[in-house]
Amino acid sequence: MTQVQTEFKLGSMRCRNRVWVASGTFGYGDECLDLVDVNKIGAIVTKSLSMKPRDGNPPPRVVETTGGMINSIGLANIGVDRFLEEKAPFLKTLDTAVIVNIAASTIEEYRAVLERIEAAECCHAYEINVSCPNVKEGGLSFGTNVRMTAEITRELRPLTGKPIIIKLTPNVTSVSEFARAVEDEGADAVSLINTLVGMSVDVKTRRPKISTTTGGLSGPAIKPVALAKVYETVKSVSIPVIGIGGITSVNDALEFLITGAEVVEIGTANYINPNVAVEIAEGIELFCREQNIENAADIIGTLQTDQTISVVKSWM
Amino acid sequence: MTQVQTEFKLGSMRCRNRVWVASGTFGYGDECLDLVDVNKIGAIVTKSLSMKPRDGNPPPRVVETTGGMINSIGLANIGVDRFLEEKAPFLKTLDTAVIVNIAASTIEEYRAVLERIEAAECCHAYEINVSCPNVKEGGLSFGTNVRMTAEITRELRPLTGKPIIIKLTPNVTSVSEFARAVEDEGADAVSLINTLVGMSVDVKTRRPKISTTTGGLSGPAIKPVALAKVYETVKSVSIPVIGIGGITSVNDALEFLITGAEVVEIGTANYINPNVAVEIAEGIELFCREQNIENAADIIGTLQTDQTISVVKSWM
Amino acid sequence: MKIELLPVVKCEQLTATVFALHLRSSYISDIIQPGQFINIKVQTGNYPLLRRPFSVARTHRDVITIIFDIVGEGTRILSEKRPGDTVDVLGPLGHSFTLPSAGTRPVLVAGGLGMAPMPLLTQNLKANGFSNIETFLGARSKQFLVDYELTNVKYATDDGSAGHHGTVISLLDEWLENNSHNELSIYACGPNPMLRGLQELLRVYSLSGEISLECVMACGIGICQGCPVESVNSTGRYRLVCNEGPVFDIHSVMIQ
Amino acid sequence: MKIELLPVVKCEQLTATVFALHLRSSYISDIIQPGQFINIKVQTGNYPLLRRPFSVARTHRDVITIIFDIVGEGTRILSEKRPGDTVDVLGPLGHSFTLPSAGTRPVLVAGGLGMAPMPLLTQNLKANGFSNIETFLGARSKQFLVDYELTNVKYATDDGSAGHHGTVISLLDEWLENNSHNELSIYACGPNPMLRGLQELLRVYSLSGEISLECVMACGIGICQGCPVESVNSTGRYRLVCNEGPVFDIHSVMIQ
Ligand SMILES: Cc1cc2nc3c(=O)[nH]c(=O)nc-3n(C[C@H](O)[C@H](O)[C@H](O)COP(=O)(O)OP(=O)(O)OC[C@H]3O[C@@H](n4cnc5c(N)ncnc54)[C@H](O)[C@@H]3O)c2cc1C
Ligand SMILES: Cc1cc2nc3c(=O)[nH]c(=O)nc-3n(C[C@H](O)[C@H](O)[C@H](O)COP(=O)(O)OP(=O)(O)OC[C@H]3O[C@@H](n4cnc5c(N)ncnc54)[C@H](O)[C@@H]3O)c2cc1C
Ligand SMILES: Cc1cc2nc3c(=O)[nH]c(=O)nc-3n(C[C@H](O)[C@H](O)[C@H](O)COP(=O)(O)O)c2cc1C
Ligand SMILES: Cc1cc2nc3c(=O)[nH]c(=O)nc-3n(C[C@H](O)[C@H](O)[C@H](O)COP(=O)(O)O)c2cc1C
Ligand code: FES
Ligand code: FES
Repeated sequence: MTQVQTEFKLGSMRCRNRVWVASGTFGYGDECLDLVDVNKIGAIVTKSLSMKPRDGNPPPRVVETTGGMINSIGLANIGVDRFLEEKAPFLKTLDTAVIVNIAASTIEEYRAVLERIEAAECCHAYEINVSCPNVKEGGLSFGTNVRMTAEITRELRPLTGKPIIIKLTPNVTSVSEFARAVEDEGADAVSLINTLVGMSVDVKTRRPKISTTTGGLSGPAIKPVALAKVYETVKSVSIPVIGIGGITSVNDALEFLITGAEVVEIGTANYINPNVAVEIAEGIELFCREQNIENAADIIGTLQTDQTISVVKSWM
Repeated sequence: MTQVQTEFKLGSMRCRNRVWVASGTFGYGDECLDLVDVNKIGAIVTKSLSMKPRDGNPPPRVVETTGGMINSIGLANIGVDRFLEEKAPFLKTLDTAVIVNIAASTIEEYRAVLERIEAAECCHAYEINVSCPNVKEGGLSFGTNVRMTAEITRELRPLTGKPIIIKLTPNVTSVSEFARAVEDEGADAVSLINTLVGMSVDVKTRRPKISTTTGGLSGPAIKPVALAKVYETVKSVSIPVIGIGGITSVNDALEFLITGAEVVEIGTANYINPNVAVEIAEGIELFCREQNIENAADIIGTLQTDQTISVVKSWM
Repeated sequence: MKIELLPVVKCEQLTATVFALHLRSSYISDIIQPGQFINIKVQTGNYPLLRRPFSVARTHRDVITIIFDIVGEGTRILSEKRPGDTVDVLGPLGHSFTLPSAGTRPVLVAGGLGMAPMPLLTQNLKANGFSNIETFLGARSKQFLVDYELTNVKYATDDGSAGHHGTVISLLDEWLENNSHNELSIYACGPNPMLRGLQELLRVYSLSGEISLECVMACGIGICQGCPVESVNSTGRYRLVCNEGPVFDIHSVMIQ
Repeated sequence: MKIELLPVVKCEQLTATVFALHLRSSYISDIIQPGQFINIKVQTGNYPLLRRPFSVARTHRDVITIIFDIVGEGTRILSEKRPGDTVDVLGPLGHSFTLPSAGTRPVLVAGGLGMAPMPLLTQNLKANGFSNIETFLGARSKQFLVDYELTNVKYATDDGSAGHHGTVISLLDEWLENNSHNELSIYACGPNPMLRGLQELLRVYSLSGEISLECVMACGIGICQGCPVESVNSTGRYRLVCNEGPVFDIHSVMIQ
């Protein structure tokens, strides 16, 4: 069989393959060069950047749970200035797509960060992390308010011709409502899921295991939830859906593609093996070759559900 | 030290201890008599009962995931008539509290089931499963609609003097909003969480691993989510909160009690060891004895959070 | 039924991926009936989470044996058990095969690891005076045939590498054509496609029989409702494989 | 740093719960420096999920050794490794202790399993001509003292069951009172309360020193930001234990 087609295009961005590394789980792309040929990754999504550097939360910031981990990093990042100075020049030398993930506590800050990065021409797309506390509304997350999520998209859309991906939070009743809202405002894609709100307690000390009491749950434990949210979303929008959550193997990634995700992002699994995205990308290629699939795109959305089972017959 | 006090009272119901078995994970209480002295369980919550018997969903109905399982039982149950005939007489002989869990697809059905059970005087309290598809609103779950959830509570409240516990679904943006709404309508307690929506795909066949595509995720994987939802809820209501989700050990149960749950329910863990609730109850007693705690109630809500960490400084 | 921590007597490798695990339990060995199963928590902790069901393949004094294939993490972990380890077992569970009435001829039909309950059934039949057992054993290929303490076996392989070239059902078909159908007691276990084939074959010959079904289980004891099989002519639409089965009259269920 | 599957040479039990695991890696044994660590995936699959960090305790030719205590599932699984098994290792990671300048006297202070990096440090100091090493080793009680390839050791136990009755810090305090403080190079590792005690003691004596910190880590390589320690006088508020440490100047960090 001839070469398997693995390329993915989103507007002006071309990615070698459909396996990306998720924000906050691969630093700024220059930390693991000993372990990974980063040019084999479909796209590198940076740690969330805010305008000013952020120290992040007090320790402890991470704790392992069954099949997962909770984190409370507090968006620790080096800020736009240092990013442009210290990281962007290296990222520009790469032969892979770079997606800057943006976090902010006001809409103005989202705008300002995007404008600075856009002016520096150092990336191929933006991923907007809306799971950030909105300081103007008492710290409630932008991402759990559909109006605010739409507004961020509306404000950012005119500022760039590059693709804008809105990264949705799963901590809402209906994630597809959010996906539709940002699609209407011109988002090029949605990525999901960000972490689930989770908590763990140290019974000996009677204190939470992370300093902020609750944090974000990630890892294989949440994969079923992520897959269900992706399934809900692909049925509701026509822009590409990027699947994230608990992916550690080729099989996991294929589950998301079959369900309808155009791309997957690998998060927590990078902590165990920073080369895992490359290995998964190669595994998907092998799967295609074995199954005589010419283009990885042909896997996407091929889930066969039983139509005779009515919707009202819910699973409860 | 003298005997540890483990009793828990909710209105007219007295429970020997604070460890119950969760609905759908202990049948009707008469299946495991070889394995468990059921009189040592704090309370037995029955499988959800509907008016008519329900066959449930086509197979496959269960699949294991990392640290959890997805189920799509489809509320298979024997219906009120057979319950009263075949199960209630046995349950009445027990020296432990019995809580009938009710599921329905219309508000009228909720009423009708409760009235039938109430007339038969065969239980000490009701737990209302609101995670059921509402046939009148196109199959959307009652439990994701705060107005409907409140209405169910309002309708049922006058029908019994026994405690009514509303069992909340975690698949909403703000579970505490639901807890407050049912508290306002006179619910005696809330229990949470029911299962998270989850999904799993068989890559070989490209079919969902359970017949209804999505199902309910339970087990240790969801414990962090359950704990966070309980934490959110105990801060918002003054009625007792009953913690459920992924509890498999004494340590897990203590995490919930410390966080503020008055009682815990054990679900999936019963499938591995039907005696686990009894073992956890005994473990909590031992913990109290070792720590010189006279009444298990003194553990509840003793979580020490760091007040210097501001709320706006979120965990993202 | 009981939950016991059973000492591992031996873990024996039978083929590349098939193992026989011998466990000590006088409780189970005393009361187990052919077709019944045990539910094993392969290691402590939450991974894998659920128990794994296995037919008891034979007993010898106070030792019970299961025969299993490595298909995932649970069976891989089981295959690494050594004398000195213990295994957490819930059992015995489920309904057994019904012993034939005197004078009938037992016919055992197994595909792949569906052979697992057959040695115990054979043991039992012999103990009850049945010496005329016919066993039909099929597999994809020679190296997948697991002939463990079976009697009077006829083999079938999909690729013809041993015995009859074809499925075990076609082998049985041939045999039925050339033998009297009077007073046969047919017992079968194997993958669902094989059992469906058998169901059809027996319908053609107007024969009855018992099959042991497999399906994914969460509890194994009737409390989760997770293991339904669609039934023919019963009050409800489904029956539970774990506690109404795993052995069913072959014509009473719709094999998926 | 590299990810390698390392063959297990031996798993040696040192005390009731402490083990020495010997692994073969010429790559790591060639370049490892005292105080650096490796990050181990204790078994395949998703449980436990994250790697577990361990100081390298010594090297011998191409064999590296870690010394660990069973505190949870990960270390329990590690303790069951046998020759023939392999272990998935990422390393070496982190910054090492700084070797003292010639003429100074190395003082090693360890509490409990904080002794783990000390044998390699001792090896290294000796190889660099330091023969006058002083080692202070403390534990709760005699049976928790793990004296593995250490030199010139003075013991302290909280319950007085061996050596000095009291903490290792009070033992060091006594020693400092009776000895010259000139040209000491202090290296310490142990639980945070001990390190806080040491920090205060050294402040009193106006001495400097290096400590190796432990904290929960998700990645071990600087990509998760999960392992901050509050720092004194640095640009940002925090430094990362995994790749800016685990060895820090004792007066540069706020020990939690
Ligand atoms: C009553 C009964 C008796 C059984 N007896 C035997 C036996 O004697 N010997 C034997 O080798 N196997 C037997 N099985 C099947 C055995 O239980 C599974 O192979 C085992 O649970 C797989 O565990 P795992 O963790 O290795 O694989 P997993 O990782 O759980 O699964 C691997 C693959 O096996 C499938 N599978 C998982 N559980 C089951 C199941 N319960 N039934 C069928 N397929 C399953 C999965 O869908 C998946 O494709 C029996 C099953 C039942 C229900
Ligand atoms: C740089 C570094 C070097 C280390 N070197 C050694 C060593 O040489 N020998 C040794 O025995 N241990 C060492 N540790 C600690 C070791 O990593 C933990 O004991 C181990 O990860 C526990 O794994 P577990 O699965 O057995 O326990 P878990 O079930 O994960 O946890 C059990 C208990 O240990 C605590 N714990 C878990 N991880 C850590 C951690 N990284 N640091 C501190 N406490 C933790 C948990 O909070 C919990 O209370 C080191 C840690 C670090 C960061
Ligand atoms: C430690 C940690 C830090 C993270 N930081 C960010 C971040 O800065 N911005 C963001 O959008 N998502 C962040 N995430 C979320 C991940 O990108 C991803 O959405 C989530 O972890 C689910 O995927 P996983 O289960 O594969 O990890 C972080 C996750 C972890 C575990
Ligand atoms: C197979 C299965 C069936 C269940 N059936 C019911 C049910 O009938 N009614 C109900 O309110 N909850 C039902 N539940 C939810 C449990 O009672 C519990 O809320 C949930 O599983 C989370 O707890 P766990 O993680 O301890 O299992 C069921 C759960 C499982 C796994
Ligand atoms: S496996 Fe639970 S009812 Fe059969
Ligand atoms: S452990 Fe991940 S940054 Fe240090």
